[in-house]
Amino acid sequence: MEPWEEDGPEVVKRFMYVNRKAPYGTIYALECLEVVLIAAAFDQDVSVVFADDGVFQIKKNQDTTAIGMKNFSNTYRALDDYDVEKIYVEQESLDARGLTADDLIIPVEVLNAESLSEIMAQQDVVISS
Amino acid sequence: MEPWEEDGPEVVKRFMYVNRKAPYGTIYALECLEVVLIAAAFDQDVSVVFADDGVFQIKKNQDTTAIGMKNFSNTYRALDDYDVEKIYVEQESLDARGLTADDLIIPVEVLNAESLSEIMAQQDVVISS
Amino acid sequence: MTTMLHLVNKSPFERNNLDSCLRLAKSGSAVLLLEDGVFAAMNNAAYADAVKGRMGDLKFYVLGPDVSARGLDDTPLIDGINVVDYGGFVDLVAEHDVAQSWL
Amino acid sequence: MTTMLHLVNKSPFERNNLDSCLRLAKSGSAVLLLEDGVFAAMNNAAYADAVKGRMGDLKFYVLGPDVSARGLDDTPLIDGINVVDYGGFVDLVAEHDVAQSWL
Amino acid sequence: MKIGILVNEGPFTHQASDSAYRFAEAAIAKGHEVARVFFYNDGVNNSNKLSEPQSDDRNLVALWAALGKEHGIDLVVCIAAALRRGIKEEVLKDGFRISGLGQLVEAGIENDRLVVFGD
Amino acid sequence: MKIGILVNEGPFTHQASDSAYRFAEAAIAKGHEVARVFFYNDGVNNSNKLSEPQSDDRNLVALWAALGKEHGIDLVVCIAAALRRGIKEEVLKDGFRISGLGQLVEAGIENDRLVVFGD
Repeated sequence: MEPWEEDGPEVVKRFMYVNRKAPYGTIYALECLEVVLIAAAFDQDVSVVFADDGVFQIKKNQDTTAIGMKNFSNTYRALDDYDVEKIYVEQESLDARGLTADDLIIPVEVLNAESLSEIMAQQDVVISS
Repeated sequence: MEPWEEDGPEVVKRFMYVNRKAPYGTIYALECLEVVLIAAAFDQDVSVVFADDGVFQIKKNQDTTAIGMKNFSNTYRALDDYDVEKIYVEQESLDARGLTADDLIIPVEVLNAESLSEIMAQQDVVISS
Repeated sequence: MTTMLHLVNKSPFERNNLDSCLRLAKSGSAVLLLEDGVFAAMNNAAYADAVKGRMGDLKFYVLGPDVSARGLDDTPLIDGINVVDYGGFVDLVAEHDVAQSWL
Repeated sequence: MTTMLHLVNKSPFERNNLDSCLRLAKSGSAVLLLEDGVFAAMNNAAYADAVKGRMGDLKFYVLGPDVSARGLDDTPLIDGINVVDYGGFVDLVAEHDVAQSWL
Repeated sequence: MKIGILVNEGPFTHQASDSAYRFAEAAIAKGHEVARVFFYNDGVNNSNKLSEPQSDDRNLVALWAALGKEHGIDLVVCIAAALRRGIKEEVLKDGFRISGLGQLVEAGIENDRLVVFGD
Repeated sequence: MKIGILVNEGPFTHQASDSAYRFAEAAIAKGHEVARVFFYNDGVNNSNKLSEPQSDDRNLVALWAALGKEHGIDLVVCIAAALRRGIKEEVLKDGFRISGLGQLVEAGIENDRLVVFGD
């Protein structure tokens, strides 16, 4: 029996939220962030991944004035206040886009694909959007 | 002044409908076909293009029984009855998918990218979905 | 270590979902191709080599109902890819600890 | 022969829209990158070479509001791509005989 | 110049409706005529008057309706696409009307340009 | 086994809702328990009772409601996603309920598996 199959408040599962889409072009980035902020209240083990175009979600200097949409990039800074501290970015995704960790609005752990795949394989629930 | 800027019933524009998406995975194939069937009644010059995954829209032997969706592939055969006779398929798209004109449910004109781009550049209205 | 089932529902010709899945799926995982993802199972298509390159360390499955819907019952699939129906999809989900959708 | 404006609104990293546009756009056409399509204008990104390869015979434009929204005002764009706003987008549509969206 | 617009996606999920709206505004500001916007595919959802975004977010249904009213734009929702998706008169925002696909073809015929926004 | 389902797209435009429905049916037929289906993003549109597909097409709203009723599935529509998109009690199909995102996290905690269907 796995630990999370026991009843009781001590059940802790590892939840991973995987972001592969750019912000603004679609709403998935924003609505996934809304899930993560709620999830943080559940005392589970939460991690957030940014890979592929998902890395643009936390690109610095977003200015949405001229497209008339809400700039929600600062909300990622709140993840730390919500005790969401496991934030992973795939190195290969940054490289392909000519970006580095310095371009990102929050401190993250940059991992290569192989290391990231190890962490993905340790999750209990993976939610992607 | 271009010919279609004159008033009167003799105004004929060249309309091209470009299909780049596979059927069933999304509704765009079906809803584009619905437009083409309506458009045929307007006495305009209508052409239909299948490129990229759009070529799967007219793949033979579609059987949707097990996915519970309506198989609309036979409706493409009606294009001829509606006098929609300019049906183009891009050679490169077939090749990449290991398909040939024999795999298609209707007779089409297979063109390479260069020839297709010439025809695209002669249209007045291009509608893609 | 948990065992993982990766779900890929997009065409490899149109999007990068399968590329990312193949880059990040650990050896020993399973991959189920469904919806427009089934095009990755076509043996004579340009994408086949990418799948064949991982046949040694990943197990590949394809959803039969989506294969049939797209008219591919007459088209050769890559050798060694197992065709399953929705019941088989359910079994795969049950047999692996986690299902990850590559959206 | 009409003059064409091609609109590409999808990321070249995620989808094949720009690939298809570049394959099928006739020499002398214009291409406007908008929404997630603006990523194709990044000079230091892996996709830049595909765009640079057509700079000689296509004119490229990128929608500034979408560049700014995605935080790319601090990121080098490919030399020779013109940045326009929505008014410039309208002008491009008016100046070319046909606008073709690569959806 | 007369410019027609086709919107193929609903509000919020894709940027298509936002882009189309900004484009329409700019076209009008430049002195062009936007006589008709046709809403197809999930684009029909742009006419749902029940839409209630957060107070600090843009309300695309209201924006389209207001732009249409101010500039006399014919905002047409495709009936076939709308029926499937549950957009009917009872939820239709004032200023939109439900009609057939022929209105899209007409927009292609009668306008100097037709610009398509989608996914 | 207890299996939760997340549906991120509306009916018709993407196959996600169809695939999720066929999967849910098959899971139940195999003796598994599908206690909750959570509808997020455009998935909230699966609960719009005004949806009226052509008579020879499947009606996903009705199919979900019937499956839910027959097997006691909790069909939960995300309130934040629904408000934006104009899905409210007045158009909500019987058998669905509107609630918060916490219900999705709960589904992840309480089920042995969570399967996501989207675009």
